[in-house]
Amino acid sequence: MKRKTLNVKCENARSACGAILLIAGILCLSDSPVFAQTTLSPPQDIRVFDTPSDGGGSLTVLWSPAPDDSASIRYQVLLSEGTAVPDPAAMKVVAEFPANQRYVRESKWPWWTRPATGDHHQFTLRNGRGVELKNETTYSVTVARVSGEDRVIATPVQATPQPNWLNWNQMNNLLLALLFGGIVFYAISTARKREIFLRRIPGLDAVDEAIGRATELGKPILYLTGAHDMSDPSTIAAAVILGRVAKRTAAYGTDLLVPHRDPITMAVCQEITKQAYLEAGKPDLYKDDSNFFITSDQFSYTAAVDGIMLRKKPAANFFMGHYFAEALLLTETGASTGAIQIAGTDADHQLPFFVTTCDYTLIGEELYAASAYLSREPVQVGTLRGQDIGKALILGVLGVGTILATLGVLLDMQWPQLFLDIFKDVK
Amino acid sequence: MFHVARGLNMTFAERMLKIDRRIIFLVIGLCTLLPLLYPVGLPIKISPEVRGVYDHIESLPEGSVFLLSLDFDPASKPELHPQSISLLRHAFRKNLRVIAMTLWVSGTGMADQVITQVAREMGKESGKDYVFLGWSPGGTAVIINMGQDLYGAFPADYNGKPTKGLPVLHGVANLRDVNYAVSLGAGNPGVEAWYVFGKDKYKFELGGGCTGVMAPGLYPLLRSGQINGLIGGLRGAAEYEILIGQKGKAVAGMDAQSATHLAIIVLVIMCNLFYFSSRNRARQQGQLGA
Amino acid sequence: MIFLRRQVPLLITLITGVVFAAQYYVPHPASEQMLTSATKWLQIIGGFALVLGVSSLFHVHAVKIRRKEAGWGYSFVLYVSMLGTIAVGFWSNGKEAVDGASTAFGWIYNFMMVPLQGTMFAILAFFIASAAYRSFRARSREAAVLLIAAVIVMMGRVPLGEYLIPLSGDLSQWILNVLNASVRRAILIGVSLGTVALSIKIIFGMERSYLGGGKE
Amino acid sequence: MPIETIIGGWVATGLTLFIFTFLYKDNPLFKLAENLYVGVSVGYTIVKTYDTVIVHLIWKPIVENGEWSLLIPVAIGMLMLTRYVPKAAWISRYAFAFIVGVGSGLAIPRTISSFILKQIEDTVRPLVKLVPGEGVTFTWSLLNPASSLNTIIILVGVSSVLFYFFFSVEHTGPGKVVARTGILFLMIAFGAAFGYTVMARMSLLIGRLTDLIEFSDPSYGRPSLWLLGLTILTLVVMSRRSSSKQPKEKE
Repeated sequence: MKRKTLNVKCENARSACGAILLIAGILCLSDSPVFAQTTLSPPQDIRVFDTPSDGGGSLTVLWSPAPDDSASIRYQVLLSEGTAVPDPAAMKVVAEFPANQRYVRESKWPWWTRPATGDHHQFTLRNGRGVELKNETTYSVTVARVSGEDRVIATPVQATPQPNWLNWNQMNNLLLALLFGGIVFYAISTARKREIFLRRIPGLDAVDEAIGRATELGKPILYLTGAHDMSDPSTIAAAVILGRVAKRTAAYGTDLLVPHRDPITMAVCQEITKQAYLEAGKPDLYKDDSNFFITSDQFSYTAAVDGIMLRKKPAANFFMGHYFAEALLLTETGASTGAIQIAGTDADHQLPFFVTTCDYTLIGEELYAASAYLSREPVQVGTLRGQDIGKALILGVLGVGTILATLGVLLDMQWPQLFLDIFKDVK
Repeated sequence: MFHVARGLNMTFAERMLKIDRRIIFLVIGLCTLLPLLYPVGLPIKISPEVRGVYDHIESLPEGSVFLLSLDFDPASKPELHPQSISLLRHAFRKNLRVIAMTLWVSGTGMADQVITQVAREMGKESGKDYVFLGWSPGGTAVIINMGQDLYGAFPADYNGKPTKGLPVLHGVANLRDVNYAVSLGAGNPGVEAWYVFGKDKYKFELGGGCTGVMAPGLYPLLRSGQINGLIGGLRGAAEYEILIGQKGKAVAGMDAQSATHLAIIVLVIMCNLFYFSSRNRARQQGQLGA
Repeated sequence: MIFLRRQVPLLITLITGVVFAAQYYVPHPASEQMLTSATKWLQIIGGFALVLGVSSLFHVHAVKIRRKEAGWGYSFVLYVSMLGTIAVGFWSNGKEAVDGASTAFGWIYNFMMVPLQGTMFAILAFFIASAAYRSFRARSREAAVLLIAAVIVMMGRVPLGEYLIPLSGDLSQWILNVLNASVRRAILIGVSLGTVALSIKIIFGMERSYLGGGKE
Repeated sequence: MPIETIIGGWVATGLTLFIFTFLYKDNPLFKLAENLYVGVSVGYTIVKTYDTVIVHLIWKPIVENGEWSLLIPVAIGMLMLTRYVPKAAWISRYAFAFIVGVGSGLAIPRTISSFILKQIEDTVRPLVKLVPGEGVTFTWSLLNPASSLNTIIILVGVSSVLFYFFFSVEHTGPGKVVARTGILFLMIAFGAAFGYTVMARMSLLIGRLTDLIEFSDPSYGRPSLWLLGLTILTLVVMSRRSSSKQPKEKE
């Protein structure tokens, strides 16, 4: 739809070009004094059209560069409402700039929407700031060349600004969104059909080790699920990993302490723990109060958990899920009691503290990966796989793109841009 | 993890490693307090990140529209309050039209205070030279809504005056008409949100200021030009105070920063010395035992 | 009933999600108008969401006081301070200051909320120092790298560090600008892929934990 | 100095000190201040939300400009509150479905453009530069982030860290080297963040101490000094009492 109107306009512009030449000739002939004084030629091949891919109220003017364009010569863009232009010289000057400026190559068009080669002059008129451009109203636009006192004006060209229904410049964005969406769906459906390989997360070995040590020492294990509620992926991951930890503590007969700051998360975790003890064949060891609610206030909760750490001296502390400023208060106290500490969080601001104060840390996405690895749920595993493919694609683009960009400089060629433009954010 | 030596066998290094943390608390408290009472005034170098913001404001012609979003709460006051004071002083000195606002509800009172205070000091008038829009809920939705229609997002300013028709907002319909925006962010919504939901579509130039916690995470945006400058933490604030030639609380705090940072570095080095000496001892004992 | 309870919400998510994702690619004023209205609505709904968050707190402490649970006195303090603030706030018309003069609401803000919140986080200054002393050990190559980078940045960010070792300033600039930026960029890309994947799953109904509770 | 400012100084000093007592140990003074903090900040949020949402975003536009369409978001907001009626709680899902739907829809294209495309665009750079007059050059400067050397370092960092977060590929052979490079880069970034955060946290402490120093001024009646003594005394008394009550528990 959009393309069509564009083409129509281009044709209009082209037929107009012939007229410009003709009129320019006539102008020169009729105005013999000007002709005698200067060789200043009017702007050639003027094309005016509705700026594509925008919300309206804008027109774009294009014209060919002249061989003698320089800073001493200036271009003026002239505008008037309506189709009839009795006197082009009386049109309103809406812009004026040196003739060696405003090229298509300076604008941000990607190659698939670029209306002319890079060496053409380009100016975009916009509604506002002294220019009024109404949608669905026809305007006459032309360009004048000025050198000192001399001014030659090309024949005005008509165009109508209008709002567009699609921003073609952002098609790469849409394409990538669809492509990535497709990849995720494909990966999830594959995961439903067959097992997808996930590498073993080293942190999970550390979990087993820590529980073993707690058993040896006869001390309890402390497990925290983070600050968010059950609707957050980090809390879900923490709950899944709790299932695994509970299974181990059940098998070894180690005490498990899970203080909570959200009642719903607590209820869910109770179910998970119970299930784990059942699966481990030790339902008699399960205690309902191993999951308990403290408070939802950040610092009261922290103070209470710190107290538990100091009094009960757990042999292992697990910090899974999302944490805020309380992270350091918790892990620092935990470290002071000599416990093995294992953390897993997607809170990137707190990661440095977990990494320094804990013996093992699942960094960012590793938390989700660990949970997918344990749960084997197709949607989780498939999403992880889909993201891996997405990352692989991006890695490929980075590699190929850098090589092409370097080649482009080395061999002074333009074609690598065809590839690079696809991965640019252009609007 | 190394609990080989216990009780009587504890060496000096091990005992030092297990020192009561309240002693460290005391050291840090003193390192902060003393330089505040007896400042030294060490010179502060200007970094290119901070200069980016300063230079851009310097380049703006008089009457340009400058939007300052104070997206922080009292918890980040020591870092971002001095930044906002310096930025406002600079903007007012350049006679820019200032639009101030906040996306953090608990920062509203502080934001109002700082802008009223600086405006009074610079002899600026509310409604004519500046406007404080206050707070509105919705976070990122507020940014998009301002980008579409500023008067829809904030029908009235903080004092309840209708925003439509205020002289300071003349010719400003939405974020597209803003020349420069700076978000002083302590978290989310903050600088990132202003890029993703603001500049990405509405094309104003954007600068950032943030707490030290946020700063390292904003460097990719700085590198890619998504923000044209970054004032990071108290150090950034101190640099800005020096750039505009009005030293304030940030510069005053830098001596204390120097002292505490050095104290922590010394602590880290000591920790590792003790750690290695006790580990070596443990190893030797292990070898003797075997 | 299942249709109303389960399918309709999923349908709403699907439609709004697709429409507002597509809106980005449509510059037409009609589409922009839709975005304007929707974001204004979100602002208003955001207000109600705050009420929701606050009221759960209300509830938890009310239960504590009623049952006289351990530490219910603190819950009582919380209630009194909250109701007091609300009363004073309405009395001051929700303004901290009128023409630069502080109101009673502004007094509570300045002399209670600001110091309380500020100090709450200032405690961390002590803990970060103690963590640096007690756990910042070069136990492995990775830990050693982290430690060195941290020390360099700490040196380079303060005037005294730059004064003692002039190189530290440039070095910390380089670490932040190049090494740190590249890692943050990779994390950003990874997290963004995750965000997009999650959003797509939500829109197409594969992720529905936001509807609350896995059980019907 | 106005009397309310002096009282304010005393209150602020007292609350600041109460919270700092947490450094000694968790105690009733800290708990009191903490609950006060939660109460005040919640109350503050309620007042602000009412003033902004009900008055300025709903009431005034409807009454003064007749924007009746705003009743739609009000209705959606009301739906959220059905959460408290167990039988009708499912209706609140409509509201959440709307918010989450719009949020997800808005996020997808914007995240791709700001955090994926923009970041790729800035990472993919030519490794050599064409300098007019000198021809193709490779720049070695470490201090210029845009130099060729740094371009390579950034490329290596981004790629290796991205690879580290691959979960469906085993990290063996050359992959192991890449993943290890990735983890080293990660550790450097964490170190930098730790270093920077030290500054952030110290700033907060500086801010609080600056206030305490200000309040130790005679014009306020030196609340900092008086209250510091009082707080310490209270702590001593309390720890005496608790230790005489529970002689066994000494932590």
